[in-house]
Amino acid sequence: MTAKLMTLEEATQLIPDGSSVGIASPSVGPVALVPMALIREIVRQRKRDLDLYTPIMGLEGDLLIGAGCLKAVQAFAFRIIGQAVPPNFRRASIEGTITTREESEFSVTLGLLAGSMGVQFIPLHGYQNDHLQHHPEWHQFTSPVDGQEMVTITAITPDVAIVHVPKSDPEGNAKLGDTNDLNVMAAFSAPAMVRGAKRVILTAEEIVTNEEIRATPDETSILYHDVDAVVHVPHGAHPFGVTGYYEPDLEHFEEYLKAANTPESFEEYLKHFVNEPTDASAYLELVGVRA
Amino acid sequence: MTAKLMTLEEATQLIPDGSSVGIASPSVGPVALVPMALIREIVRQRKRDLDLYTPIMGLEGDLLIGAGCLKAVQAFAFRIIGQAVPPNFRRASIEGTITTREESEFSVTLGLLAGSMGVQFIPLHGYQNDHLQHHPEWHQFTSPVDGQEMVTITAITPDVAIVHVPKSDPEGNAKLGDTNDLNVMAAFSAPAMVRGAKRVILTAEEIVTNEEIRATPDETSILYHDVDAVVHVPHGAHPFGVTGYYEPDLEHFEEYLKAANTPESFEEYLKHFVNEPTDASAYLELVGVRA
Amino acid sequence: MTQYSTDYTIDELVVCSLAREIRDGEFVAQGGGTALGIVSVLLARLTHAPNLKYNYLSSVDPLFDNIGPGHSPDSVRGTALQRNMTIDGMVSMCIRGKIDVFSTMPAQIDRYGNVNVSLIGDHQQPQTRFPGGYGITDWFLYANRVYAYLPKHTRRAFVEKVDYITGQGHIAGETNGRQRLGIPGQGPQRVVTNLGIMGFDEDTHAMRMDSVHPGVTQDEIEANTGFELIVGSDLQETEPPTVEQVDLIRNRIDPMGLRKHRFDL
Amino acid sequence: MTQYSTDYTIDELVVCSLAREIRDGEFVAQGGGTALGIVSVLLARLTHAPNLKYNYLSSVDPLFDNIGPGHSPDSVRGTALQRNMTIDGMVSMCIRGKIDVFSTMPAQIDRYGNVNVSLIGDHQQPQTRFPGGYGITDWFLYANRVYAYLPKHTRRAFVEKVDYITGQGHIAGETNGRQRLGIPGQGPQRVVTNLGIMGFDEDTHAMRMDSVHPGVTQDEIEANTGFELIVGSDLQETEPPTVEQVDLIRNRIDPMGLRKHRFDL
Repeated sequence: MTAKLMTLEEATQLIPDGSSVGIASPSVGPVALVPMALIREIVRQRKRDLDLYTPIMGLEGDLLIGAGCLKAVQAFAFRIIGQAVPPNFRRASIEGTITTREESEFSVTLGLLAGSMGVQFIPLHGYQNDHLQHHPEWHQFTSPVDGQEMVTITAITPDVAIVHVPKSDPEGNAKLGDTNDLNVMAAFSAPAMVRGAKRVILTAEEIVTNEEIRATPDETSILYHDVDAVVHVPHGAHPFGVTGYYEPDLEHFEEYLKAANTPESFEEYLKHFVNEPTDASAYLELVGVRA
Repeated sequence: MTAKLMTLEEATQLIPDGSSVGIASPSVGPVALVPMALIREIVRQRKRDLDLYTPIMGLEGDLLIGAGCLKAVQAFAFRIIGQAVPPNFRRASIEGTITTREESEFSVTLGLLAGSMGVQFIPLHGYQNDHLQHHPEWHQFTSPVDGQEMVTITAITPDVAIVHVPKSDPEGNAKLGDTNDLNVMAAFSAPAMVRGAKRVILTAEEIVTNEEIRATPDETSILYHDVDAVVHVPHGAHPFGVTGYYEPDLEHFEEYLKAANTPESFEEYLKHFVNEPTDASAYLELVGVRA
Repeated sequence: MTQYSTDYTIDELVVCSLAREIRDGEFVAQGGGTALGIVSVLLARLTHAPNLKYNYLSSVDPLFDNIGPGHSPDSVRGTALQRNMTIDGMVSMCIRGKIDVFSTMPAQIDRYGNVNVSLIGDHQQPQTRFPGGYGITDWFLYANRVYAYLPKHTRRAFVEKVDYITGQGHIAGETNGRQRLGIPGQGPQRVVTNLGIMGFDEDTHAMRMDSVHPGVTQDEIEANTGFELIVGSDLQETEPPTVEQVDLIRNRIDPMGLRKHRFDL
Repeated sequence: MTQYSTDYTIDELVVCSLAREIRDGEFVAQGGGTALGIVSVLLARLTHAPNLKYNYLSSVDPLFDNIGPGHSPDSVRGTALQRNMTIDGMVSMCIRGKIDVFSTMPAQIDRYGNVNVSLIGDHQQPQTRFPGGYGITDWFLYANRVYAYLPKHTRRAFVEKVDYITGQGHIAGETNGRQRLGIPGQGPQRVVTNLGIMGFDEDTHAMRMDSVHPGVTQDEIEANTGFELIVGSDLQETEPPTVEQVDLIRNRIDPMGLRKHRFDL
């Protein structure tokens, strides 16, 4: 084992309470490289006051909210696999127990692009909506080029970015698979957010050798110099599906939505699916997956 | 013929005297998608006062300088296929007959990225070298985020971008081939400059049907909505080579360098290779290529 | 001679009203969650705008003309010019002014066409939380013309001031306010509801009643709007769908009736 | 015991001096036109820095250890972690501070380590025009430590003020000048020539003579420098190449002698 190859328990310790955590590959539909096993471990370790950056917040963010891990969330949409408003998010919003920084597709994209290139911000004209008042990191200014009013879309650089990948070597050189098969957001945001983040944790379906990465150098989407931890977690995105590995577990999404409907039934869900399974493989056995 | 499909003569008329012209796919070595047939037509039509934007200026720009078409050139390097300083450029520099706006890899890249995204500029810290005084479009300002001194790397948006492509349909949906086979600059700058430019002219080895483009939609690098003119020019990059079509004509590069060494021999070259051939196929016959 | 349908439903009238706003050859973008908007684009392409260009999610100009389950976002990608334009490509296209037309279904809209798809109530502790704006914020700024449609024209939806500005409308009272702020798009053009079609006054940019659907009265629209509407000097009755349009909608484009979402309540 | 070579050439001494500056595990970037710099990186990897990471043009960490014609930029790409990192990826990597070491061969350098690879003479009408800076401007700002090497230590190369600042050195007289300007890299660290090795004073950042090559005198260096050099308090004789280093350079890394470019004149 190299210094980067570690267990879920160890990797999660790289996320201090109060960190900003970015999900580099968000879900749009049920097929997505969401690092769910790591998300469940964050809940198990009772992380608190996390600030979640995710372009689209789905089941993964809702689980963290319901488990009390988040103080704030930043996204341009809040939807579980393109359908329901996430129940714990809705409840926490109405109760005022979570801070929501809504933004837009442009601001997420330009913020990630700025983070990815290492520049401080990218300027945008005309952006004067109600998102603005929730984003103290965006500054209004006068363009030195033409004197027009602008807003700085400040680089998105989370303390820790997390992403699930099909294949990684022990150093964190990783393949995302055919990026045309990724969703429209993730194909851009996965490599971009990984570059912009201060620290990066990968969970991987398979750990491959460095030689295997070098054998197909056109497929390397994430490079070792941006990666701090690599965890081997087969079926690590469940209930999301991973192209070429497994289908999404749509029944589990339904079960989740039903459970999250009330705080009581969600507590049951958390206990049964997150806290009681002793590790990732116990979880997989529970949900009926043969790892 | 659709309105976009036209001859070299017609397409060149889209470039008024005094325009800024960007070469979207510059040469690093001798294999590059440089639209040489179009460049020669620009010379033939005696265009004047053009302002050339090209990340790396090679034979193509030197030809334009020697023929008196350029008033200015902007690039981060001036080299013919990675070797000699271009002779006409050197002579024009020393005589003071061309304005050179030298810049750097970062400023070209961020300027093209800004143009490609449609944003006004991307800010950069610490950029306080002698390039600055030659770039009135870059403005020093104080960051509204942290108060530090910055420079706006203003978007590169030439009046006309020109690029040679392996395949285009009549509307300008085009394939660049495997972008991993392009040079490090062109793989980024070809699609980026095409997006940023006000007008775009493609020359293509082959004109394919719209159905053929749709049959492999993952290979489409340039989209019709950015393209104004499409010209069918087999061997259109000669003496540069095009991957999958033809090898570079290295002897012609040597012949060029020798000819460009003095104004007199360069006049001979221009007469023989550019002005006398009646069209692109006459040129190919002259240089010994079977189209 | 045009033969108008006599058995159209209100969702079909809204589809046809939106389709008529699209001109041939224009570039239309549409998100994934708005079936009625998609039906209107496909209808325009099959009738008066055969050369319209269409971005459907990440697929550039897919050829499908049927939004049934066999034509999910994934399945149409194979017929596109580009299968997966990633979000930066879409953002680039829109910022650079390539998109002519965009339509969406907001929860609230105000007198100046500001729209809200974020929340109802207080920002920090809302009464209702919606899924959020996706690109609505951006398209309202950068697409050339935007359209809104609402299945229920009520005083709760048409409000004096939206609770949250997700998408910016016009600048109150300022003819060239958007230009002054450097906003490239012309902003909201028409608002189509179950009762009528609204536009905006050219000078003040306040919302104006342009046409009333067959069987609806001007009073009914005014009574269901939470602010004072200007009444257009040439107030008309909305043109009904034609027999051909209704046939295409029902039998070719949307046999499953996905367009009826929120109109069928 | 270390066995020093007795028949090394000056280019080999420069290669070894540059190689010694690279620490194991560091990330080194190198452009394509600087064969001597490449030889120094490959030498470091084969000796004291087996875990160094290397970006060679667009290839990330290619495994080659030979710069002969069989190891052209194209051919080494197949052994890389990523075959064609495009320029935006390289720019990103550098701006984000991932690059530890960069070296280059300037035409002029001044007291504060500003370098010129652009032109000699007047900006508008120079006497000599060079190929230009490529990424030198950028790496001098953003790479953590940069090194310069010059084949001919002359008063024409070592000047009071360079004719054109292509790459920024230190800020005159200001200990934390680069930090004040928001420049992330530490700037030029060493200048290796055919006569000696120069560093920069920690406080004033003025150039300082650190070591004199075997057979060269302090006077000779001073006579060939166009400004007053500080003389380091522990001025030393430069450590010569070892027998092992010379053998690797000549027989494994650079049998064609590409490193000699401009040193062999």
